[in-house]
Amino acid sequence: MTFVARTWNRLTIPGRVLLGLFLLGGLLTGALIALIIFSEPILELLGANLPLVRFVGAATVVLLMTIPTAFLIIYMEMKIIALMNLRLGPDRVGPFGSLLSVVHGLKVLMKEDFTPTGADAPVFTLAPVVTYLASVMTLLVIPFAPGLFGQDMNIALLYFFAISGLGVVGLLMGGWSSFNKYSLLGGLRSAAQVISYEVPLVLSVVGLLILAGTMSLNQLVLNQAGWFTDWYIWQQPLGFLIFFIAATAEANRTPFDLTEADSEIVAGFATEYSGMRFGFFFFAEYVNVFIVSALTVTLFFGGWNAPFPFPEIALAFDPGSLGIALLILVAVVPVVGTLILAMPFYLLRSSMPFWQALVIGFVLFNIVAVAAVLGWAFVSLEWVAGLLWFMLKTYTFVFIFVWMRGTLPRVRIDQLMGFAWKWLLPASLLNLFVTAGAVVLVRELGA
Amino acid sequence: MTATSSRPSADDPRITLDQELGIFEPVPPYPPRTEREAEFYTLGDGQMFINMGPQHPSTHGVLRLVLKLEGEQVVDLDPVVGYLHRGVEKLCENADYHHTISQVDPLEYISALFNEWAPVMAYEKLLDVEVPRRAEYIRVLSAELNRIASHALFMGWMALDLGGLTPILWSFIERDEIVEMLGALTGQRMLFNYFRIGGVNGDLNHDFMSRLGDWMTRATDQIEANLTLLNTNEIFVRRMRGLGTIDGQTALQMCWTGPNLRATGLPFDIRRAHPFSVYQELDFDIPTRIEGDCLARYLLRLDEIKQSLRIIDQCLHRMPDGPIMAKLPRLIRPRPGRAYAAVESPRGQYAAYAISDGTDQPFRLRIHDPSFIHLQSVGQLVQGQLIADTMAVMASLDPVMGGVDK
Amino acid sequence: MSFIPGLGLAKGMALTLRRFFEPKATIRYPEVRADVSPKFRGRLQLLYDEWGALKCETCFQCAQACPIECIDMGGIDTKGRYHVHWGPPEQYAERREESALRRSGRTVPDRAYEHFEQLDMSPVEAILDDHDYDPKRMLSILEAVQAVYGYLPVAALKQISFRSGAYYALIYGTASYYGHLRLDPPRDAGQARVAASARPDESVYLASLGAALDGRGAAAGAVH
Amino acid sequence: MDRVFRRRLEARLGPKLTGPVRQRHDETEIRIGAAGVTDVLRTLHDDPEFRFTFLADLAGVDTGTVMQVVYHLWSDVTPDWLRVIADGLSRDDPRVPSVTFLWQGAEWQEREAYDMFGITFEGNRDLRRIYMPPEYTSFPLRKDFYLPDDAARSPGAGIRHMEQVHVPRSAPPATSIRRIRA
Repeated sequence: MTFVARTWNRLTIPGRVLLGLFLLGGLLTGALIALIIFSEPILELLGANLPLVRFVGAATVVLLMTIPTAFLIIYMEMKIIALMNLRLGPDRVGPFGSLLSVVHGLKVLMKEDFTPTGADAPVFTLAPVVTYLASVMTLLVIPFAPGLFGQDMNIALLYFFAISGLGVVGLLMGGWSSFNKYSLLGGLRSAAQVISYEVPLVLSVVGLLILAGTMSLNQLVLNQAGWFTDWYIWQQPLGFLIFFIAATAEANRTPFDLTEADSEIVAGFATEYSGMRFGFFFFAEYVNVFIVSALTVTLFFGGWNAPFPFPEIALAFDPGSLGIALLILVAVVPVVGTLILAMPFYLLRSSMPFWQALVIGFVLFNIVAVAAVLGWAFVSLEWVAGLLWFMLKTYTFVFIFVWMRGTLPRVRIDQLMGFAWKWLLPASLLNLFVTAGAVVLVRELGA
Repeated sequence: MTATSSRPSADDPRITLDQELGIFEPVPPYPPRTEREAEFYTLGDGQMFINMGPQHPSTHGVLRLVLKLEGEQVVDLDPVVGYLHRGVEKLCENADYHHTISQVDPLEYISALFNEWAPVMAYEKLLDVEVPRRAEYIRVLSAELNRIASHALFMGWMALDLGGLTPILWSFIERDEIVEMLGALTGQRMLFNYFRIGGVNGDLNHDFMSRLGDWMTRATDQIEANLTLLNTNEIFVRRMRGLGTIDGQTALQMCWTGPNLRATGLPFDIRRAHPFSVYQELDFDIPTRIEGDCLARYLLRLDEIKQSLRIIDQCLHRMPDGPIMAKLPRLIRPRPGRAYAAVESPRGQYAAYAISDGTDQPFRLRIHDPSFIHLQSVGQLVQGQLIADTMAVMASLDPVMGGVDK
Repeated sequence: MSFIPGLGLAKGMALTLRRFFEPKATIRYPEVRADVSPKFRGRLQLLYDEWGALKCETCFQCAQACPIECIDMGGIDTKGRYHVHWGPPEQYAERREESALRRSGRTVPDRAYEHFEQLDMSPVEAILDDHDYDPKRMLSILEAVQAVYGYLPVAALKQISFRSGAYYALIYGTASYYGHLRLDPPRDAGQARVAASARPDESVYLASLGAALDGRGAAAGAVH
Repeated sequence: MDRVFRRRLEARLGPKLTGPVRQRHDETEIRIGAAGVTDVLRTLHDDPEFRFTFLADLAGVDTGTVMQVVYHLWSDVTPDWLRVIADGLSRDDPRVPSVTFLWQGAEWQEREAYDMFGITFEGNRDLRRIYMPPEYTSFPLRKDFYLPDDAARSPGAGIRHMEQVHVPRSAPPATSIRRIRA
């Protein structure tokens, strides 16, 4: 071992880099060879358990997806609220401060993970995990794009509500085990709030389910294909309103963020948490925002459907038919494109040296090329277009959530409960009955 | 006086470090000394104490509130103050008359000009000095600007304690403009040290006047625009209306003054009730409201901002020419006597009571702070309300702990 | 509140959305400096005149006037003889070492002077006791001390500062201001009731200086 | 200076006053003994001729020889501030009746005066220290408190010049107090 260490120490920096690259290349090559040799049995094994593979793959992807999603939403929240407050917000780390949330994440990782005296340590440790997993698992049933979903269950909506309801268990665990009265109050508040709002939340969707006749989210999205007038929002405006309000409360967002009302009960259930355990709570909150927005879009705004039937552009041109000319094109087009794009700058601005014009041309060419590839993907790959529409709609709702947080003060706990039971519940029941009556009426008249 | 118990207090650093870490209960470690303390620190069935502060996101400084709760409902409340006590009155007894002005400056640090004004007026009475009229007008002008800054900040705090993030930053922008302006006039942004015995420290300058003129043209619109965020907001209004209600007679009994008293319908304002400076020559109204709840206290301060703008406008139009300092020796030794002077600060009657013994240091300087008086009635106002309302009521009284703790 | 429920909320949302697009109030500090008015007093810097000389004359007036005693100054008097200090007394036990005391204007046992002036302090004590240790009566104290010693020895001034609590710089200023007070012994030493002891030879002086500079006396033995 | 008001005061409260009514600038000053506090303040508060409904300030004063409690009152019948001085409280055990029965808001001001001067207000339901910690044993605003008393046990003892006692060690304590002719 000392020999290896000594040899390593004697290397220069470029030598170390080269050696590392060399070793890495060797490893990868070996792995590739092994894969090719054993590809048949591996593929067979995977093919035999396809649903399981699909589930594990989807769970991994979804789990990995939550982190950048949370970062993005945290950044959006910091930046949008800052702009509404007439300040700039994050603007130092990365372009327009966009990496600040990443830095926050690293900071949270590096902080001391502290367990207070008197806390119930196992429960205290488990609570963030429960909350985080509950929100991550709900992502499995959300259809992001045609064919791009974890699992197409026929009871997807039921699964969604069941699992997202588990999140409150984590909050309650955290509040109870922290051995802090503020945490306890926060945990109890969240329990009361989530249980109250679960009722109108579910009831508001029942009307929609009667209309659609299915609980599969994928099927619901397919039902809304066509023009934007086919979206369920036009048939269920009251249902949407109730759903949106109740979902805000479910996600613990302003004006219903009583569980972590910092001016009253410090940070609620998260008062005693620090380090990555707090990070899990924090991430779960923002993943929840994404999930709630995604579900709203899926149920009422046509999911990944475009707002109008997109004209089919048949690509008559098949790049594969060019043969060897394709290779030549790949070699020639970047150079020619860069030159062509650089020309106007060089010719029209006499003060500009040629290399600067070349740089500008290269950058422009890259932009054009990326846009072209994306446009091609958008047109020819169905799931890219679907994903883009879905994300566009979802982040619109995320923006609305952040906007509300920037504007509204917090309601009081008794007003919150009163609102749920006295207004939302009757309204959702009314919505349900009216919808049911209308469906029966239409069916009778149609028959 | 001897300590009533051999058990030391939890505040003693020697003890907390040596003893094993335990759970901090707000119950004091000695037998109760008064009836009230005994009554408060006895828990009923299903009640618990919760310690709000001294480190808490929204206590407006280092204030500790011991809440006795029944669920989320506040049964009783015991404010514990003194964490910021600096003994300013004692320091003033050991300082030159001129030095005391900067000693009292950081008391109510949100509206520091009023802190200077009351002692300075008291000293002027002791010395029988007549302040030049231009100095008086400059004092009124700058003090009213400071009042607007203070009220603007109050608006933001109020919203922040109710969970609104945005208004505090908007009002800080508003306050920052005024404070920059006063910085151009006085030389400092927060603790001005501007009023001197017999006048003010510097005359109006171009920098100040141009900033003021620029701001005056858009102040009203800007403040009004900021207010639409909250004034018609259903959540805000529903939370504030009928909360922490007090009637005029009780408020008078609790020695309330300022906007808090005026929100109960009594038009008591030192500027009119016992006119000082040149307020008698100025034309302005005393806005009142009759409800006496948090919303009334909030809205009343907004009305006051408009009146302050009127006063500033008149000051600018009537500003006389002349000296800004009375002729006084550098070392002042007032003849023995007593003087009481009160000004209407943004929080109420801010008063100073000075006794001179003929030396160059005040024999006694008593500072009367309105926040101190208002804070003691929080307990009455929030009884039976929820925890969330404790903060709302606290915020609506607008206490500044620097002034409370002296 | 309006009659239409939610109108207030909508108004607020519209306002924040409008502010979203308005120009921002942030000053990006290191790149952009705030516009500070010429009267602003908060600059913590010493000013230089147009020839590059420091404008501060070390007159101690700012330190003397500072009500919260936050200005700490030190300097040599105009004849280059005595080091004068004016500044905030230190407040914490760990900073009560000699250097901290010296910086704060407190007197410290200064071994460099021990061999020069073996003064009998009992007259000073008696005079201070007569004057109630009152710094306000400093002039008469100093006059009385001069009447006893014939001049004002530095050790006596330090003793007065230590006993009465007045700053050494204040006492020194008083002593050097009045013409009839003198800091050097008069020509005929016979006037003094207590004369300064004979001047020791060079090595003793160096040893004591080394001891004083070392602070703990460890190097003193090495010199001997 | 409101001469009419002065005559009214003398006529109404004459026997209870322990000194002449003094007037300077916009202030009228009367002096009473500790025993008369309840009666005089109630008269001033309730009597339709006075109507002093507003207690502007309550302060303790240590003159070096005696303790005083000073009330400042406001009424709409006179343009003056009325200063009521409860005079002649002994420095060893100053006692004065509380005025919380008239103004409940005086409670904390009395607590403050108790904390700073050790004046006992009889009838105040919550007379404990308000600024200083509960185990503190002295009264900081008294004239015989030189800022060394309890602070002398702190690490910074004897360092700040204001903590120095400018007094001969042999002097009796009574001569060392800064005093005013009250």
